Amino acid sequence: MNNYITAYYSDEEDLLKGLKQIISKGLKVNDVLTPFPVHGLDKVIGLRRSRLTRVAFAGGAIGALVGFLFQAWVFTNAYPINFGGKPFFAVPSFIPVTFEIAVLFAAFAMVFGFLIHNKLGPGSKNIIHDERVTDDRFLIVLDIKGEANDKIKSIETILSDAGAQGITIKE
Amino acid sequence: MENKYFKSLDELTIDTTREIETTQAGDKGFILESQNEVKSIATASRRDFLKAFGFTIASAAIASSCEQPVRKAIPFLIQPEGLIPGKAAYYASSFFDGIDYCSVLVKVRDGRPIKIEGNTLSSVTRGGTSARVQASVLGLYDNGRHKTPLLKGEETTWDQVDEKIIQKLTSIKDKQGKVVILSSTIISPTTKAAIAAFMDAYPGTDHVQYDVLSASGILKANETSFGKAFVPSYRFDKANLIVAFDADFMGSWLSPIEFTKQYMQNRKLTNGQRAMSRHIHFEGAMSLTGSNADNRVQIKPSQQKLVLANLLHELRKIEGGETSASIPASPVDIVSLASDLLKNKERSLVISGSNDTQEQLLVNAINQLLGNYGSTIETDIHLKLRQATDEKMDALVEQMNAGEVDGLIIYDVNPVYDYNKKDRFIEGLKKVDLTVAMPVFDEETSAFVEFVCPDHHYLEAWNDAEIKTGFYSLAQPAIRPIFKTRAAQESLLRWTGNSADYHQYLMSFWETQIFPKAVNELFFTAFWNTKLHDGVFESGEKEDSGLEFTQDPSNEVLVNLKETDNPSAIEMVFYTNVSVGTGKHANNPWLQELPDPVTKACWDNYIAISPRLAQELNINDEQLVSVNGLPALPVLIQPGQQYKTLSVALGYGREKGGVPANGVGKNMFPLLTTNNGNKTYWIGDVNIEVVEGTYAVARTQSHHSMEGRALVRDTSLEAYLENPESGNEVRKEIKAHLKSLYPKAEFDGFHWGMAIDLNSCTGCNACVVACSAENNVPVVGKEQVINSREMHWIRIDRYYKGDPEDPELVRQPVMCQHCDNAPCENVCPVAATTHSNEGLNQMAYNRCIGTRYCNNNCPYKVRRFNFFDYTGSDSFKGNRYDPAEMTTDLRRLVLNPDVTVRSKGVIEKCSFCVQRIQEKKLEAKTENRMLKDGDVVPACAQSCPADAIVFGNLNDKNSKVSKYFADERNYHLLEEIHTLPSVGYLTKVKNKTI
Amino acid sequence: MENKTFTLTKKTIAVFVVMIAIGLIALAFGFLSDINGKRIAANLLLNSYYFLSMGLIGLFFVTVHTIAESGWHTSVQRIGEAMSAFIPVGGILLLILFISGGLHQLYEWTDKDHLDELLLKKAAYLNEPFFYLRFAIFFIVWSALAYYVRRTSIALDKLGDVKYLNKLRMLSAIFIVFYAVSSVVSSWDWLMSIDAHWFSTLYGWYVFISMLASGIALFILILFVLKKMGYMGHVNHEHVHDLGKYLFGFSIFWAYLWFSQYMLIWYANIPEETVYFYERHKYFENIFYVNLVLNFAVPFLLLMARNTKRMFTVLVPVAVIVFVGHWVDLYQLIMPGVVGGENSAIGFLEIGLTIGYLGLFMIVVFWALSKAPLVPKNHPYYKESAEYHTHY
Amino acid sequence: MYVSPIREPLIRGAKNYSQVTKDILAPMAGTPSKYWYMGITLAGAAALFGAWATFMTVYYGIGTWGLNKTVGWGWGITNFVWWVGIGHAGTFISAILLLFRQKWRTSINRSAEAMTLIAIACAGFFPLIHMGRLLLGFFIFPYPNTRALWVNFNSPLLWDVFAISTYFLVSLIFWYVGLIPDIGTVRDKAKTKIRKAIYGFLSFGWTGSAKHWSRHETVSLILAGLAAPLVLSVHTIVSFDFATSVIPGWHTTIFPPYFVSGAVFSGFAMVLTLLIVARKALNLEEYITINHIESMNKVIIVTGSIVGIAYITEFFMAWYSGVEYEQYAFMNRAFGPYAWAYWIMMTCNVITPQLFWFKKIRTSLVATFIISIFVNIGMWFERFVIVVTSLHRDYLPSSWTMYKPTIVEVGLYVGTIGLFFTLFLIFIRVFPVIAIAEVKSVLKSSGDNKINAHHE
Repeated sequence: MNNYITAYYSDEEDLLKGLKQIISKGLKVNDVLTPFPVHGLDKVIGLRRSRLTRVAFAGGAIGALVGFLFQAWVFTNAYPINFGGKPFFAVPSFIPVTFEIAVLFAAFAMVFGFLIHNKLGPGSKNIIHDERVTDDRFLIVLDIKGEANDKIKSIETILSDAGAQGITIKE
Repeated sequence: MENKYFKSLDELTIDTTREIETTQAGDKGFILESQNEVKSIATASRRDFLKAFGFTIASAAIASSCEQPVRKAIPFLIQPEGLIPGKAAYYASSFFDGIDYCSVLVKVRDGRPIKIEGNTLSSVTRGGTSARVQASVLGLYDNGRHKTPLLKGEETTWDQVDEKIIQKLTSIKDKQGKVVILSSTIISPTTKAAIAAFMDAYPGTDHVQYDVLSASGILKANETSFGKAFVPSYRFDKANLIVAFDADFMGSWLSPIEFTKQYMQNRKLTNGQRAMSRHIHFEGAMSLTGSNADNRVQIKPSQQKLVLANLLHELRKIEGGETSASIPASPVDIVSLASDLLKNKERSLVISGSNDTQEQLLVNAINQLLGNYGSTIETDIHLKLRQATDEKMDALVEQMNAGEVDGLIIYDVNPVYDYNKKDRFIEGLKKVDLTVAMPVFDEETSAFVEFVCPDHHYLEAWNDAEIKTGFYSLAQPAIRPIFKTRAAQESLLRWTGNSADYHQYLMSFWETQIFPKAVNELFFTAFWNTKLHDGVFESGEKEDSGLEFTQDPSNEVLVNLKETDNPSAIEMVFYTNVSVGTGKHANNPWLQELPDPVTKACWDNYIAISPRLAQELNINDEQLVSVNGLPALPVLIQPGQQYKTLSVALGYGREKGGVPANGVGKNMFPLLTTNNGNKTYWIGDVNIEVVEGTYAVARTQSHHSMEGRALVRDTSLEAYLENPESGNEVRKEIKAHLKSLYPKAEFDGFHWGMAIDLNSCTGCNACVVACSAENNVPVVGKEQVINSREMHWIRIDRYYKGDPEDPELVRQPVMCQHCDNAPCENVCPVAATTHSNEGLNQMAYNRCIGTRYCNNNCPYKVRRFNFFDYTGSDSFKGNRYDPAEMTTDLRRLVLNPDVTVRSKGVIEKCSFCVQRIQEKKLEAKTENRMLKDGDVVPACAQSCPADAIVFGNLNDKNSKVSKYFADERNYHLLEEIHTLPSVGYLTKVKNKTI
Repeated sequence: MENKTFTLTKKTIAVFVVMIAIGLIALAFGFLSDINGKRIAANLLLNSYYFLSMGLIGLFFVTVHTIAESGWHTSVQRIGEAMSAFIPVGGILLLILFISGGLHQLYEWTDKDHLDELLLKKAAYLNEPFFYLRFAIFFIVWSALAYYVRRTSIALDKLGDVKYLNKLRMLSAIFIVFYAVSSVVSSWDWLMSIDAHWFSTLYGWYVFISMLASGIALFILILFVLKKMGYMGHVNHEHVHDLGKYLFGFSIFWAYLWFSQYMLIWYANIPEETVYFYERHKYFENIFYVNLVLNFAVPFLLLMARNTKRMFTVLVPVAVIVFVGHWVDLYQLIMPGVVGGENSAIGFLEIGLTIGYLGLFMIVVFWALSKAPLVPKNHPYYKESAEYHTHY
Repeated sequence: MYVSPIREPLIRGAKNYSQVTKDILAPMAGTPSKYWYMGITLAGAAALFGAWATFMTVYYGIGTWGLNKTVGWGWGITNFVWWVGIGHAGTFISAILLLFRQKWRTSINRSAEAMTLIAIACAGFFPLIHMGRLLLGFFIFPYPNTRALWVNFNSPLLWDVFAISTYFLVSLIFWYVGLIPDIGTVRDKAKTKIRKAIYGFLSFGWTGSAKHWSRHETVSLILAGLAAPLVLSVHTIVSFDFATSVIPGWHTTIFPPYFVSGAVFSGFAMVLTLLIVARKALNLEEYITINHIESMNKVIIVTGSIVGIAYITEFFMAWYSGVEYEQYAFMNRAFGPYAWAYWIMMTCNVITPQLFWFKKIRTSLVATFIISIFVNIGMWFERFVIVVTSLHRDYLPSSWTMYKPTIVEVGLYVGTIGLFFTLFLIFIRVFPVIAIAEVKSVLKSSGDNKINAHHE
């Protein structure tokens, strides 16, 4: 069964121009693989702004609360000890650890969110469509699962009209 | 849910929901709950663990078991009678080492003497001790002790030596030969009786006493003046003006502990006392006593006689009496001194440490003129601590060399080491047929005698003493003899055929000789038991002869007086320091590591030189020099040293003392000379030769100026009387600015505090050793002291003020200040050091991981770090660092089981003797009473002969420490940085003429 | 396409004149009522220092971006230049305050006859001649550099020669170096020496960051006003975003320095330092916390999200709050030392006088803005700024 | 994006994307050079010396060091702070320069971050080894235990534990997240199966998808936003170790920003030292150009000047405070027994970086290299001066002592330097030293051929 059709460009500006053309023809571009983040690509293929920032904020807020409340609990409740005459509820002393834990939680929440969301991770088996994507090729991937052959043909034409090279159909 | 954590293993099985009072004795958890903590028990939670930490400080067993397995545990199958495990017993005893006498209490834990405390029942030493007294308990466990009798150096049995000695004695007796018992001054009446018994049994026997620190000069002068050779009893407490000539009466002269007590009694400004004595000191080297004087005048030792003569001359001139022919002028001005002395007739005291008979005659004449006999000098009470005249010893050695002595029994002296003509002594010894030594420790003399009959250590022995006329004290064993030793007296008796043990002999002597002197005592047993308990008996008897000052040959002395031979000659003074003394204690690691009160050096002797002379001779600190061709010693530049006077300590350079005594310093005894029959402790016209190389002297303090900081505050009496805050004015300013961002700390029960009267502290170091003994403070050895890693929890800071050629010297004992806003507590990441609800700054050694952050942040630098495994408690094997051999099984017996032994990598510091606080709280609680002021006495305060340290509850406004804190003289060290120390210092007041 | 030159209308002038009038009335009220003379002096110092600092921050903004070879700032650099025009005015106001007796009202160390031991030790530094000498140096150099920077910037725009850009860089470097020292020393002189016994090594930087955050807030507000008036059409969301990030970042940085100084003094609790916060805790507790809320909590929470930094609807209120906040910060730096707890209050004098100063400041700034094109379109980096957009 | 034509290009030589990949991957290919082997032998030997010193310290105790009752911290903490400082450049470059949109960071951030991680590892070694009871070091973590003991949250050392470990972890993920696309490149260029498998595993299945890129950029930006205050916080907390105390010379409020500035200063110096060698050795001169060096030198001037102002402020304030202890502490620094260290510090940190005001010097590789070494030395001495000269003479003159390091302490220091270079040498063999994707993303706008780039 044919699942994908791929084609590549070797310059990001050609890619952007081509993509605009392809999308205007009503084709749905499944994915674009590039060696580096191409400026303006998000807009062209209509990607939403990532919401990972919210994950980071949540992580940070939880971290800050956990950090501060834990210290406050230890010093006022579990282990109220006189250190050099300082008050048990020694807020200035709690700030550094609170801050560090907040940052740690935020960073980890976000990075794990990123990896999980993208299905990236050690041993992840994502399909590598073209080994030169990580070098100098800008590959577009279209989903043709279950499409009729003539439809595929027309897609190929649109692609080649849009200046794409190396049009390949893959399983 | 309320968590309650067990504090000791027993509590697991005992009641854990106890609410308020538990009077069940023996429950260890119970120790934790002080009276003021009772109310917190109901809400106890994890805080209890901290208390448990406080307890672990007091519990060696629990603490050490965390780190390593208990290696041996032998239970009491049959519990000894009267022994309560974990509870200390105290036995009264007496210490005398040829320098200090002291009435002591021996603290015994589980059968081991572990600490010496002063006996307050003695009216001689009145609870005071000295460094050597404190350290003497370690002597009991000395690695260098004789363990069995020796015959020609081979171990043998008592039966064998007894048989052989009796054989020899009998043969000497048969040929009417001469036996000599050579001993130190014997102050024990019973011992004297035993010697007498021996002399009876062997009629040709002579008894020669030999003092390493001799008072021959005084004895002979008094023989002339009073017709009897004695040392009188001095009363520093009665003197308003004390003039001392090179007499280190708070360090080594005659009876230092007694004198310190007396001296300080008259110099305290607490309790409303508004007057204090004045003390003028003439000397060449800077001594402990001289450094405490109100005025210190530098003279060479050779000038001393001249100054005394001029003083006498001047006194007579003012008095309008006969004045002898003109005498050479005094090198220092004594005119005003003379008139001051006359203003204090009968209330003054002139003394000289010189061993020159003529000089002592001058002193006698002065005191007679001032009417001091009968008031500040008691002639009807004799001080018996020095009885030897040097001539007798010298004569004995000549006799030995002439082959006139057939038997020599050496008791408690080590002449092969400390006699100035030791070669001659050794030669003589070879000509003696029977040579017996009865030492406690393996020492130089032991190697030259045929028989070594080891004596008990004084803590194992029965004995008695008559310190002064009518002042008796007893010594009793605090432990069974550790080795196969036998009391020397018993040996003497045994050789006469008397097989009584010395205990019986002593009791019967007391029954017949001493008991009759007691008034109002009916039964001897009761008398004996009370006196043994008290340790002392004061009969009130007086001497009946030699009371009158009859002869005054001082005019002859004046007439024959010559100008000092060579004013440019360099002279050298020999002194004994407060640590190793005459060298008898050289194998005591605590004493070896004890910094000298003046130089702050330890582990060596060295030649002190004045800064000016050092500059002239182009000698730097620690340069090696040789004096009169003797082995080279390093030089130490000493401010306040007389320009042309060198000084060096005796008592070093032991060869057969064991570790650590051997090879520490050089023996200076051979340099002593004899003049007019008396040993002279100085020599004139010495020859200094610079030797290649330098030698590092271990010093615990290397910076000697306060840099203008108000650390030790002092003033003069005059200014003090005008304004009690004088010298301490800055405090008002500081207090006005003490603003804190923290809530004010409340300590609802106890708030422990300590006050130190700088006016009283002499710097004698007794507290330092007492602290080491009480708290198992490790000895680190010379090299680590050079690396500034000594471990003492209390140190005595010493600063010079003013002109380096003639500085004033001030001292300040510094221990953990137990700050209520302690910078150290804040920074410990693992909460190993915290503040207790009684204001103590506590250390949980178990919790410490050794970041040393607390140490850095301590402004007082009182925290000490275990840089190595000093105690053998590390979990690694084979890395122990113990150059002084303090961790041998024998020496470890001295460890206080109430205090954890710290492992490598742990910080430690003064705990205000928390184990003593807890003990006393427990005691009060079992007795169902409140703690009284003065119940808790930390080791340092207990040991102090000057009563400089006061400890108590600051929350109790009537406690002594609170009163000290309210004194205008009180201040806190570095108060301006708001550490809120619990230690206060009272300004030092000098009665000096400005 | 753009309204590239700013014209100062009579209406605008009228608004500012009214503000100035309010200020003068407040001052007159201060003198006529029984308000403590120290309080008046303190208010004059507060506002003179505050607005002088705003001028300096304007200059700092321009110069620091110039030497950092930044491009985006060129769109808004005229605002910074215009703010710097207030430097001479502010300096003169400060000088008048000092020489008209304010110096003795403000600084106890000027009372030469009643110096305690500690102040005597400091007299080598804290004495009037030296104080005025330092004042003169700062004032002259700042004013001169403000003048030359602006002149060079306009010349660069007019002629577009890279040579002027290099000259501008040189001047900027000189100003940055001089300001690095003078901002710190002037804050010691004019503010820290009020509490003459007290000291803190961080003080100078703390005051600088406070003024920087506030200066950015004022910058945003001026930009907003100009936009409302129909100018600055070339400034897009990206520029605003950058300014918003500055406001956010510097507010956090201010909090960081505030915390560093407070925590260290609180922690060590050494009386020679704690006395400062002791007074502020005791008499100014509300101000103490309000200060933190206005200057840290508000900008931190409201500007954390990306969008709020780009929208004037949030950014402007936050900028107003921060601007007021740092006025409060300055208030708690000055008042406890000069006026003391009992006599301090925020009343008509404080509010009116500040309005007056603001009016004066704005009139100077708008006058300066009207003297040169708003868009430096010949600046070599201007095109970078004009096409400024990111995909972040 | 438009870039003004008067700006200098960041990448030299007319490169295309493929060329960039090839150039940057070149150092990882083939067998290592003779010099690489020599380097790693030398570095390994130094690390072994450190291992010996570590054994001595742990087995015999801290007594093998030169510390004493007064100076509780010496070389150990000096080295700790020095290494932490060096560990600030990487994250500073990646995070703060990213936030400020400084494009020149792209060529150097990868290796600077790697250097950061290695330096933090070296730094973290010192607080551990300098514990008296290392084996019980775990006490420092607030873990629940049967005794219900907790730690002291007041202690700056505890804050350090949190700060350093957070910093290490966040830097690590920041670095790795940035590395993932480049590992993808390595994977796809790998020739052998094993290599492909290993890098395939490490690449986390990176495909270069636009969605991934979009999120990757967001993550990078937010991580940068988090890492920026984190960088400040780490050295701030390190400075708290000293500044919270009551010791004159330690307790001063300026420490937090001044330490951070000093850290960036020393970190950039170390980056310069390394990169000036690396760019030559690895043939990356076209990527790490004189421009990069010059930009870094400018950062050196700024941070060096801030440090200089802080020095002078401290000195002035010590006088101005009128506090005798403060005054003495600073006089002692400048004229006391350790004055030589102070003047080395002043010379290296305050005077030498000012030479960078001259364009000729800041664009000279030789001069930069020498000055960067000077700064490394100077910053080491700064910490030595702060740690040792403040401690050795504090409040009570009775306790004043001198401190002299021992061979064991030297061993520990040399050991960490050995470890640092060993790990760095391994790093350049296993990972691309320049962020390939990031360089590609600025190639068009800032490459040599940018003038040809058409842009409307």
